[in-house]
Amino acid sequence: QDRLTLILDWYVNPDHAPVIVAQEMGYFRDAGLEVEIVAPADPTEPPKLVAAGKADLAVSYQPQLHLQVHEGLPLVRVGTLVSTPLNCLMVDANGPVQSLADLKGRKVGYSLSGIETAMMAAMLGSAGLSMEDVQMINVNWSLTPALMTGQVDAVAGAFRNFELTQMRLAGGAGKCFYPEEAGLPAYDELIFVANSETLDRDRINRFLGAVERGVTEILNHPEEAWAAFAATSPDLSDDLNRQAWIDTLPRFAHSPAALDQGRYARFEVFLKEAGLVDKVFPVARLAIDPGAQE
Amino acid sequence: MTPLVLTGSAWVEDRPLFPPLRLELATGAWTSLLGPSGVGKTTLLRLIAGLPTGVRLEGRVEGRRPAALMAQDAGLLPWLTVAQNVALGARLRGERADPARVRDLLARVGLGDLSERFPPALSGGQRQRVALARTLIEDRDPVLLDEPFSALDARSRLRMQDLAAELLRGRTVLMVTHDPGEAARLSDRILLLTEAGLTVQPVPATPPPRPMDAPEVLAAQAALLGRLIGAAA
Amino acid sequence: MTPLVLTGSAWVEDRPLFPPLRLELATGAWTSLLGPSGVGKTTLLRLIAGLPTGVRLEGRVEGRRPAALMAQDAGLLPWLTVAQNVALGARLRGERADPARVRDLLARVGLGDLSERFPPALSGGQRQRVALARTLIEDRDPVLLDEPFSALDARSRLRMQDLAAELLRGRTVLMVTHDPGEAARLSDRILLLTEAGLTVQPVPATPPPRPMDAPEVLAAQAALLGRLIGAAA
Amino acid sequence: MKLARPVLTVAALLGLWQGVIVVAGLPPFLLPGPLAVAEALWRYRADLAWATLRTGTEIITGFGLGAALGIAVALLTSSLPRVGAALRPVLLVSQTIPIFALAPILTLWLGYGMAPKIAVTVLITFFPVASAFLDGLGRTPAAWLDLAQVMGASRWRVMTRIRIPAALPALGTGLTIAAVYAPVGAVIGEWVGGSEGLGALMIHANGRMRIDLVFACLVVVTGLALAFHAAVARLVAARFARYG
Amino acid sequence: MKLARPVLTVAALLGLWQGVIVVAGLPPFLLPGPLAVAEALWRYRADLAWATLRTGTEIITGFGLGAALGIAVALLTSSLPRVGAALRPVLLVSQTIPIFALAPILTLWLGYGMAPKIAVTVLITFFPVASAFLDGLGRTPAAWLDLAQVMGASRWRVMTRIRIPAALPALGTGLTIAAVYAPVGAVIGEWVGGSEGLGALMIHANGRMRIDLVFACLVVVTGLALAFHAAVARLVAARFARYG
Ligand SMILES: Nc1ncnc2c1ncn2[C@@H]1O[C@H](COP(=O)(O)OP(=O)(O)OP(=O)(O)O)[C@@H](O)[C@H]1O
Ligand SMILES: Nc1ncnc2c1ncn2[C@@H]1O[C@H](COP(=O)(O)OP(=O)(O)OP(=O)(O)O)[C@@H](O)[C@H]1O
Ligand SMILES: [Mg+2]
Ligand SMILES: [Mg+2]
Repeated sequence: QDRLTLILDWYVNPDHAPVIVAQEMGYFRDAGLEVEIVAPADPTEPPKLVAAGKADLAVSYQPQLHLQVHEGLPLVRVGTLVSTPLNCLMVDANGPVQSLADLKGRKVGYSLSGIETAMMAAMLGSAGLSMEDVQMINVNWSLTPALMTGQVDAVAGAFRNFELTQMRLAGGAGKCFYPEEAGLPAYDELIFVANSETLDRDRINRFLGAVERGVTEILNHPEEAWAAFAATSPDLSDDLNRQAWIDTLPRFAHSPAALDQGRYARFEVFLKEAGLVDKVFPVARLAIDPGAQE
Repeated sequence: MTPLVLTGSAWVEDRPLFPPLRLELATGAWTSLLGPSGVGKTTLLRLIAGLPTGVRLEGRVEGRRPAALMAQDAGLLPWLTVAQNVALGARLRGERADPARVRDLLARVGLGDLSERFPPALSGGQRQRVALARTLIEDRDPVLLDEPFSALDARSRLRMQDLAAELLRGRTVLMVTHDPGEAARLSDRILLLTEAGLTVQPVPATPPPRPMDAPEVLAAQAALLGRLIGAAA
Repeated sequence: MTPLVLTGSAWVEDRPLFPPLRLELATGAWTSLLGPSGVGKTTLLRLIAGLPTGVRLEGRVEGRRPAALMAQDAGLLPWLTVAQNVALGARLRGERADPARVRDLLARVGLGDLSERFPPALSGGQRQRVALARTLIEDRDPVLLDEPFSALDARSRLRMQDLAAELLRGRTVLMVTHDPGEAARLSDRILLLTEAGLTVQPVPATPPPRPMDAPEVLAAQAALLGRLIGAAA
Repeated sequence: MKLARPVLTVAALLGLWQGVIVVAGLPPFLLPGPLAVAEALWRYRADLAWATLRTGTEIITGFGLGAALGIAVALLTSSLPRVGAALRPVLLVSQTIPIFALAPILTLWLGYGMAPKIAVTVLITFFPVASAFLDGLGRTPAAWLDLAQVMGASRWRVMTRIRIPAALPALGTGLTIAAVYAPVGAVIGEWVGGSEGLGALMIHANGRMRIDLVFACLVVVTGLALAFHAAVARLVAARFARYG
Repeated sequence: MKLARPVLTVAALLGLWQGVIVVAGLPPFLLPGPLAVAEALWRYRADLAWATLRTGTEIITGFGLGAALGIAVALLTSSLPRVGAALRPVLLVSQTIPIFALAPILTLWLGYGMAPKIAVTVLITFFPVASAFLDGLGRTPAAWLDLAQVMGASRWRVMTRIRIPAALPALGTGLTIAAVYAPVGAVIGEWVGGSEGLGALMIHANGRMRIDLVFACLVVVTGLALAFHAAVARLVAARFARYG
């Protein structure tokens, strides 16, 4: 059994279902791996720890990966967990904002992600607006409350598979505008990153194989998979998580190791144009297909 | 005015401090209280003043009135000047102290030019005189003095005795002292407290304050000293 | 042993406290220092002990040696028992205080049964006796005593004087006091400090300690009192 | 009778709580009512108990180490003022670094277990202890220092026999303040590295908008803080009463 | 000569900093070296100056209000012990609520301007002030209280003329501790939301992985804390020296 440490991006939630199911069903063991799964409290921490050699893999986000690599962190994407964006711009479904154009003159709350301004600029651009037309407010931890209490008219950085349900359960109704429908290149929301200098392809391939089995299990036997997932922690079996499970299920990468090189190239160019990075890196510095022959 | 009377005995934990006794302060008279160290003189004063003590009184105090008390330690407030310390009583009652009186009294206790000093920069005897002035300025009856002149040289001591006698004339005074000459000069009544109880001692017939070298004072002083040195021996 | 000599004058800010003077402590003798309140007696003691004072000395102290000092305030440590306070010097030097000596000395100052008490539960005179015991137990020469018996009744005062005289025999002692009788009983040499300077006063010819009622003591006492009361008058 | 006051206090607190909700019109997703929180307390009792055990361990260990460090720093600063002056910026820096900047470093050095949480607790508790004790050490009555000097005490013994005992009431002040911060420290510490304990449960619940569970955790943390503060205050009152 | 010590201290700190990096092998994305941070300080000097102005305002206002609140709470608790006992849990709760639970409520009431940041600063600074001052108020020498009683002082005047002045050194302890926490409070307060000030700049930089800028902010915050602490300590030393 080879040991492997994986740091999630956040507490265990349905986004991590394939990993948890693979662990619960013993797929890692079958692949000769003993995987330690660590849930951190702060999502900016895991990539740093992988870069510092304190963990083998971390769950992170594609947009952040670009910034991190440009800042010199020795990181590289080796797999994909959720292969669509989850981020969305959420508004009150019964509120005054029914289209992106309605945002003119309104307040937009955001949570720090590093690319919030670039994302907003692109989305506003698709509706003929610019950053001058809205007031951006950092609301940090409280996206949904800020929206529900009417302090902002929209929030950027909400997760479409979570915050919508959250808002409904809290007695509101949310509506999402999707960045990939409004000028942003599509990207992988959740990815696995490894240290580009020390990564061990063999272990990673075995790991991704087991994750792939987890995804397959979820697709083929959703009820059993849910039961295994929910059993890991009693507070996972509530309405929010059950709904999130259903909403997240179609978004898992069916082939976690597969790499869409164009995606990374397009997003890199997008960030360059938005001024967030100062040059364009070749995809090979950002992402690899660990199964490809070197 | 009802006379001030303390009756009862006092206990430290369960050992007796003094046996049942009756201490009556003759109204308008100066009573001196002498006795060996640790016998309970300060305790008696505090009981009369209504302050907490380390002992349990089995008995009671009748006719208690707001008193002025000069404690055994000067207890000056270090953040107030000498003059402000003297005016403390008035300030604590929200009254206005008369600055002229404060100035006058400070001059009379010999500290006229130290009125703006702070207590830590005073000598022991100067501190005691500030505490004396602070007590004398209080317009109270009774006045309780606990070894008020103990830190003073002979000359200041005589002057302060005269000053106190003058300013407290007609008031009920209880003074604790270890100085038999002082008691003989100033008292209308002298009490001796020992473990055996309270006894009245003879006093010169002349009215106080008496000259320190008057024969009847020297006689009373000698007699008292004899009693003190022989007391419980 | 080189004699201990303080020479110079002292200044408070820019007023003179005492004029240029020469204070020599006769080795092995008991010197008493009297003088009006605030004249600088405590200051002199502290200068000799090498402690900071509120004044500026223009001059110097020669032959200074580690001294034992009993300050004007008892200064007991409230978290130590009476016995521990007496043993403080040894503990502060990392030596072992001899418990038998502590016990013996406490008995001789009349506090044998209070050895486990804490200072806040003592009377003023009891506190002073603890401070005395704490000083007497120190094996030092010179010994500096600042009004060591001021809070004691006549009987304890005599006893403590005898005790100090016995235990400090042969040592260089400088005692500040306001009690002329005390000075007359105990001293080999009596000094009077006034604003005008230091003067030597007559002492009985007999060796100290003298009986308090010996004629030569009474005579010296009376003479001294006269000087004190008349001093700078 | 002895129980009446705490009970009344708790009742008043609950009343205040409900009052704030009603008066300020706070929706349950911002501040749930006492009943909802009580329900969450009961429903998640097992998780909460487990988390409390862990956080409690962190609190006690962190407070112990933090107090020891604070005392050591105060003694060092007070005995060697130059070292103390040089150390002060380091101490202040330790108080101003936000956890998110520190977290990866702590995790790197101390791993994902309890150690980094305890480190954060130590970091938060040592400062008031050091600060208050140092203040106390600097306020020894001059008469006692004179006494020690005349008696020929070494600097070391002046410290151990005079200045430390005289400063114990001030140390007590520092310890009781630190006792309140220790639970806060442990909770914040649970932001570092792996996630177990009340602090972790709390942000976890917050992320899922389980605000009732957030407040249930908060009730437990507050209970811990109250109990810990009361225990330390009582100990300090009992042990340090004579000193100073 | 007067400048020599601070300069030496800073040099020692920089050495320590570089030493930690070298010895612990910390990569620049965890802890950038002094040079990189100095570069960031220079490059972002305009942003930093602006943020400092804002955070500084929050610090001073928050500290002022927090100290006032702490003093008021201590006085109230000390004059009316029953009210104090009832209040204590509320005070402790105020110290144990993490910002993220409070943030939505604070912004609901106070918006995204400076007010919620000041509120957080107040919340963090008032506690050590209240705690230390209250301790001091409870330790008035008995002799002075006796004096006041004999002199017929009202409870109010005993408080204002005796107990408060006697407790000022303890208040000083509380204020100097709080002075260190005030910058921390303002920075944490900026987590509540809004996007101005050093705290906001810091997390923005963190989000963009500009760790050099994060540490540049940190250097500024620490400088502020040092200066503020020194100023308060000096003021306390000058004003409260006679008291107690
Ligand atoms: N810190 C200080 N600043 C200014 N003056 C001071 C300071 N300390 C003492 N003094 C003054 O120095 C003088 C001498 O004080 P000292 O204590 O030596 O007097 P003393 O002769 O011992 O008097 P007493 O018999 O009252 O004890 C006094 O007038 C006092 O006011
Ligand atoms: N808190 C206390 N606990 C126990 N005993 C105490 C306490 N306070 C005082 N005592 C004892 O009570 C006795 C009387 O003390 P008090 O102060 O009245 O004596 P005193 O006659 O004034 O003596 P002195 O002349 O020495 O001032 C003393 O023996 C003292 O030890
Ligand atoms: Mg007495
Ligand atoms: Mg003196």
